[in-house]
Amino acid sequence: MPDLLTEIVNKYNYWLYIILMMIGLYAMIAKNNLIKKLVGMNIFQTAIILFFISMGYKDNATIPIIMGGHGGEAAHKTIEASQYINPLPHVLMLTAIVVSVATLGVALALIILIYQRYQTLEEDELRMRVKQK
Amino acid sequence: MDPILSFRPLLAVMVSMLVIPVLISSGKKPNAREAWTFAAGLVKFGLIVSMLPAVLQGQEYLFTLSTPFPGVPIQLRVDALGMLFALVASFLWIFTSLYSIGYMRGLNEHGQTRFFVFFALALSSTIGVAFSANLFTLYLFYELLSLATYPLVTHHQDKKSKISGRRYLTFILGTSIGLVLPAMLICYHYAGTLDFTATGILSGQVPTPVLITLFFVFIFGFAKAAIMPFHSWLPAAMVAPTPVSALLHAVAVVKVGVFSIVRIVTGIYGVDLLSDLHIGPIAAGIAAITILAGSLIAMSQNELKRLLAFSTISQLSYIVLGVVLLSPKAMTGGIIHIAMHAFGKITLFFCAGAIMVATGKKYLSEMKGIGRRMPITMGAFFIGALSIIGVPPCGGFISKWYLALGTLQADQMPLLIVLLTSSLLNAIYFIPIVFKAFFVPETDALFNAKFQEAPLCCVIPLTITALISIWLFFYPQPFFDLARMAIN
Amino acid sequence: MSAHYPALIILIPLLAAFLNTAFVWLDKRLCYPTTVLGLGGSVYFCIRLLLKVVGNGTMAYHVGGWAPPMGIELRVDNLSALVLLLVSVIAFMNIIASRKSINEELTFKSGAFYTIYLLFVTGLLGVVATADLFNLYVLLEITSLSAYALLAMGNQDRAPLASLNYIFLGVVGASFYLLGVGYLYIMTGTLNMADVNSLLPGIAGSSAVMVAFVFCLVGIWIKMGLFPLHTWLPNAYSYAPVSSSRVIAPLMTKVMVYVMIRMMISVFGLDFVFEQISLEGWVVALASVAIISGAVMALAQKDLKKMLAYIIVCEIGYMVGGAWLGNSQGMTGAILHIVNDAIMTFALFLVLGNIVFTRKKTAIKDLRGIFSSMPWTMAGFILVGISIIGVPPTCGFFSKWYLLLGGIEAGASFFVFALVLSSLISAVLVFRVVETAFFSPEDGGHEHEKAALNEAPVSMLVPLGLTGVAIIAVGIWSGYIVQHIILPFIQQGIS
Amino acid sequence: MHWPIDLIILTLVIFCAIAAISVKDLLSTAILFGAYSFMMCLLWANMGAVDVAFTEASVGAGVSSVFVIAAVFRTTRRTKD
Amino acid sequence: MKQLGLIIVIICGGLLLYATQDFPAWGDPTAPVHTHLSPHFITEGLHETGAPNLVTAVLADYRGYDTMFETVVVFCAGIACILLLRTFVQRTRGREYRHTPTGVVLHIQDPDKDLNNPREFELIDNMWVPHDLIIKTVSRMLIPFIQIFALYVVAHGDFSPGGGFQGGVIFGASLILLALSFDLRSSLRRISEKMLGILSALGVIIYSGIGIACMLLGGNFLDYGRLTAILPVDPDHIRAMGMLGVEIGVGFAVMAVMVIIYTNIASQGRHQQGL
Repeated sequence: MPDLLTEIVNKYNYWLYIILMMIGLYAMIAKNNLIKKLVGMNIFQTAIILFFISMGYKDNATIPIIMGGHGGEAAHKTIEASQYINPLPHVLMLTAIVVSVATLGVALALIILIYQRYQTLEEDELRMRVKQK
Repeated sequence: MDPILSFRPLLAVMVSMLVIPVLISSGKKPNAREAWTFAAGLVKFGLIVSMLPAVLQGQEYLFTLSTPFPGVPIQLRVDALGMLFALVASFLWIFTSLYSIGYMRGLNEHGQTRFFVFFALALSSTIGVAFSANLFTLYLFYELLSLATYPLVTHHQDKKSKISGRRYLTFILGTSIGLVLPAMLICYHYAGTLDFTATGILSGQVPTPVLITLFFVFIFGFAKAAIMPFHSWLPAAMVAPTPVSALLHAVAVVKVGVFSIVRIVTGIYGVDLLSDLHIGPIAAGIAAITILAGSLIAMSQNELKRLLAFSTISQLSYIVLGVVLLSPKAMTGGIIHIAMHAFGKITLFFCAGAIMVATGKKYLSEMKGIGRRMPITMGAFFIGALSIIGVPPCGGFISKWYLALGTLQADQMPLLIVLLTSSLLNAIYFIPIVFKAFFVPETDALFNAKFQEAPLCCVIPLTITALISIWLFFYPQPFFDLARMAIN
Repeated sequence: MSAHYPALIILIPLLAAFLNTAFVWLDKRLCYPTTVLGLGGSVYFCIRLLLKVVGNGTMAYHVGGWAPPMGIELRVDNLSALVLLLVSVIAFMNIIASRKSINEELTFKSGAFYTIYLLFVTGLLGVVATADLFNLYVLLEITSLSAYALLAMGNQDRAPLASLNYIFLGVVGASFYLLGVGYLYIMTGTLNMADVNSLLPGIAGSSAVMVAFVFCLVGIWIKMGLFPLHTWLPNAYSYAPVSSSRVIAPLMTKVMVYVMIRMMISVFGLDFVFEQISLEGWVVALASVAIISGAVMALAQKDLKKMLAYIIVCEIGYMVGGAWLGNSQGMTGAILHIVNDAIMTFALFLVLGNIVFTRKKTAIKDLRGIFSSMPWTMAGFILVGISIIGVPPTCGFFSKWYLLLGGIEAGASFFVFALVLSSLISAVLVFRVVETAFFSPEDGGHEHEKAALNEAPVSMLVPLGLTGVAIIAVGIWSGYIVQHIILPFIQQGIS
Repeated sequence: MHWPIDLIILTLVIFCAIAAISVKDLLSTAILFGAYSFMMCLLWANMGAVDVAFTEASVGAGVSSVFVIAAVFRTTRRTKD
Repeated sequence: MKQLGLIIVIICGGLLLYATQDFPAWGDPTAPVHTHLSPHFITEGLHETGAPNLVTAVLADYRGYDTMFETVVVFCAGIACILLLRTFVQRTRGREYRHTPTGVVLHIQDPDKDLNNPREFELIDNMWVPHDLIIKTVSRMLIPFIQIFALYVVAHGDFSPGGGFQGGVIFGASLILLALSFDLRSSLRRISEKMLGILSALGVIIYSGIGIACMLLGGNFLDYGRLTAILPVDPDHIRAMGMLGVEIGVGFAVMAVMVIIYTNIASQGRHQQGL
């Protein structure tokens, strides 16, 4: 029982990001409205970003900006790796956020084109009108 | 002795392929085009003959293009068997091109340039098959031939030719991709090579059941040999213009099928292995069935070309029969039959075409008394028929004689009877044609006695081939030597 | 100088793209020359690179001067050099072939089109060259993003919708891949392929690594369009403008196959793939199903474009199956088929482009009598057709040979059966088109007078001719490719 | 960071996500999506990823919400699910 | 569809949950994530790159190649939006203009005729919405500060949170705010589409140009250390300088692209009227 508790304490945010991701995936698959799908897509991507960020977190460490590094006096004293959070996942996720917003832009452009053509954003209606053409 | 490395085999194959651009460019000027065709034919024949003496002394020419797979080069080798086949095919090409000039112009067919181009392509791949040094190269040219003959078969571009073209491809491509390719792969998987060697490459490495199945897969897979039940493309292919039927569907294509089977027997399996497997008789039985069935169906035909087609089917199985009997005499007979049957049958097709050009008739019932009008053609037809039946003084007699001896040598009495019966059947369906052509009473002759032959371009070739098939009865020596060398 | 090749092949088209954008607003006439120059430069360096790599082994390039695993590394071995050359050459020939049609279809946007096109090629080259898992993701996204845009340019009724579906599925694929990378990173703590490969044995048997592998694989399969995940592919490719589908269809799927092979060999390692998680039986079965269903669906199509799209689905099955057979024959076949199939698909779409350019109609029944009006194009079509059927000496036969051999060796009889069956079906496909095109416009009767010759412009025929030559040449001399490029790579992978 | 805050924000995030994809009006979807992004950004700031939080605040909660709203204005607010 | 979605979701979720069992505990300092690469970044980052903000150090230096392509992704999205949406409509004849100071509305027949002083007039068409004075004034006051802040974020990126990307987005957001509070035309009058396009290209060109400069100076691509040959800076800060340069490039590109995407989406590519 206690080990289950520790398991929960250790892993709960991994589980929550999985739930979040699944919400997004479900929205992408099951929702009928294109913008809803798009929002689901973003939720999906942000969930993955959350996963990376939370794997980069380190107990009793601070944000990855060297204290006093500005003036350069930090250059003399040695820096403990355990003081600072791992910066690498943050870097990766900056890129991931950018990618997601870029994709969002293109997708919205396409959605506008589709609406200009078919006057609807509902997938089933779209399918119907495509058949009519 | 080690083979002679030389470009000559490649040239012999490529000549007619190289002439294609010239043919296309001179499409507007028929005379120039056909002159080129002739030139190509003569050069090809010359090249092949130039290799004959060395081959008769037991030497071999060898040319390697590249090695796509380890142990399987794209390679040409000129040996006795290939030489025999190549001689026949390239020699007959000359006459066929002369003949097709007369035929195509006589009926002013459309797309003559296309016709000549693909004809040349087909010849190239035929010679390629003849000179292949291994199964892979053979397969390569075999497929090329199938594709090159498709436009010729469907030359008329109408519904009928569309349907028969479809059947043609279904049988030829279907079998070669569906049966031969996997079989070849399995061979390579076991043996690691595909070269034709006198002893065979499969002995001692492959489990017997696999060997046996493979053998029949090969026999049926080379559907160009038209062994029943994979024969029905051949009658369908008769919608093609007669020169095509004459050269390709009496000589080149069908003989390529038979030739491939011979290669499988002699080169891949090897005589000893096959005789250990004891499957020769079964294959011979299949061939025998095809022989009889082919002759019987031929008797019931009214259209001349279809009749010839079925007769071809049965004659091809003679060759298969002879080869799978594995007795030296029978194999000799079978291999010579490639040549003998070629000359006889091409004569018959030439005659059918000539009648077509001169009178536009293609049904036997319309040919009563045609002998009065076209004596030369029908005379040649008579000779060809005799050669097919196997009556002296015609080449056909010799090969059949050896086949008969071979059956005795392999003491297969029933097969001897089969051979004789089918010769009898041949006589039954050929002689009446000739008889009706000449000896019908004035009253029910459909033609007046006015002498009116087909154009010379048609008559000359068929006369020559007829004479040659007589000449072969007296001087079959070179073919004999080649056949013997091919066996041992 | 030569040490910089791996960076240069990517940077030259990239710079060309940027300049292109500036020229869109400064001077439109400069766009096309810039594009051609950029792609030509990358072709030149790809050739030099291939020769160098085949000559003296793998080349590594440390971007920013940081040694891996700190920095990002570009790594070009035999396989990547081969695929790089393939990508750049096809992209170059396509831009030559499609100038006229681009000027026709999108007149004032051509500059933007060229930019996106260059970015697409850059992304592909980068994906092939990089040795860093996350960098691969970023470049993959560039490729996909530009592909969405390029594909959405076409038929305004259907293309945007098809492209949007592609976006949804593509994002899921990329995110799955990213997720897999995340799982790898949390277990190993590094992103460099070689580093991961060296660290994995330490944590063998961990469920996280297996899930990571599965997610990477599924993500790549979605991008690739393997059978159950192919739903975006046919519409996206067939409603796109030919000038863009002609480069995306041959390259995108093949590069994804390359990525799969790279993951299997260089990241996870063959023994991990085939011993720890033995999925090969399932995957090969899936691939066989993909082959058969792709061929059958292609048979059901009435439009040439759709038919080609499903042929692609079928061919993907070949490569995935071959790579998963688990023997060197199959892997050779898969890699060789990447090259051959890229060439064949490109040639098919060139033919399609010519037909669209001259006839504007691609339904198969509209092709009647096209033989007499476009003889050269149709000659090219027949050549590609027999190559797809797999008739020697065209290149399609040789990769099929290795695949079949691998199948026999692995005893995957279903896969072998699927291959042979698909060859037969593709024979039907090809000759169905040929019959329609060859036989006379009005049924029955001779067509004695030839229809007016209405052939595509030379700038479209020359690439087709070159590709046709390539089909034969690559076929006959495939032995050299296998001996000198593919087998050494596989040896490295096994050892 | 303190795990209660973390837990609370996580639940809020999940709530916003579910709400965003289940409301019957696309404009509210867009707004809720912005809220979701903002919650996410708080979460990351809480985990010490300041740069990422900064980016998410400017991109996710800022620009991309504007994009979505613009798109909704140009198309329609109607949705069936 | 819904059932299918559920099934897929459950399968994926199950797989992922199953895999978490092998994960190291959350925040555990001994996890491989924290022991393999990051110690080097944390301990050596400052000395090697001279940037206290390790994220910027890794972003712009160790993984600068990634960041370049990240910028290219944004750039690609911008061009894609132009390619997909931009349409050139010829101006309809018979337009009404409102003279903003006086409120006089005047009607123009000739489609080609332009107003001599367009700044004081606004086009009244079906998309025209009367503007709110308060919003206008407030945002006019806000925008300069936002832009100053954006510049600070860009310039101060390697010492404090932020960097080229965030700064660019904020700057773009200020322009978008302008377009929202006034109308699209007035914002486009201040920074034209041509300007935006060239800026976006310029940004990425700056980035890759710096990289290629390093190449020409004999180093590898993006090896800022080589810039000492042309920049009069002491060697320990040279890499920081290089980072600043590329951050500026990123800022340009992102700013321009954000505005491009907004304008195209908001006006369906017509660039006549914003929201």
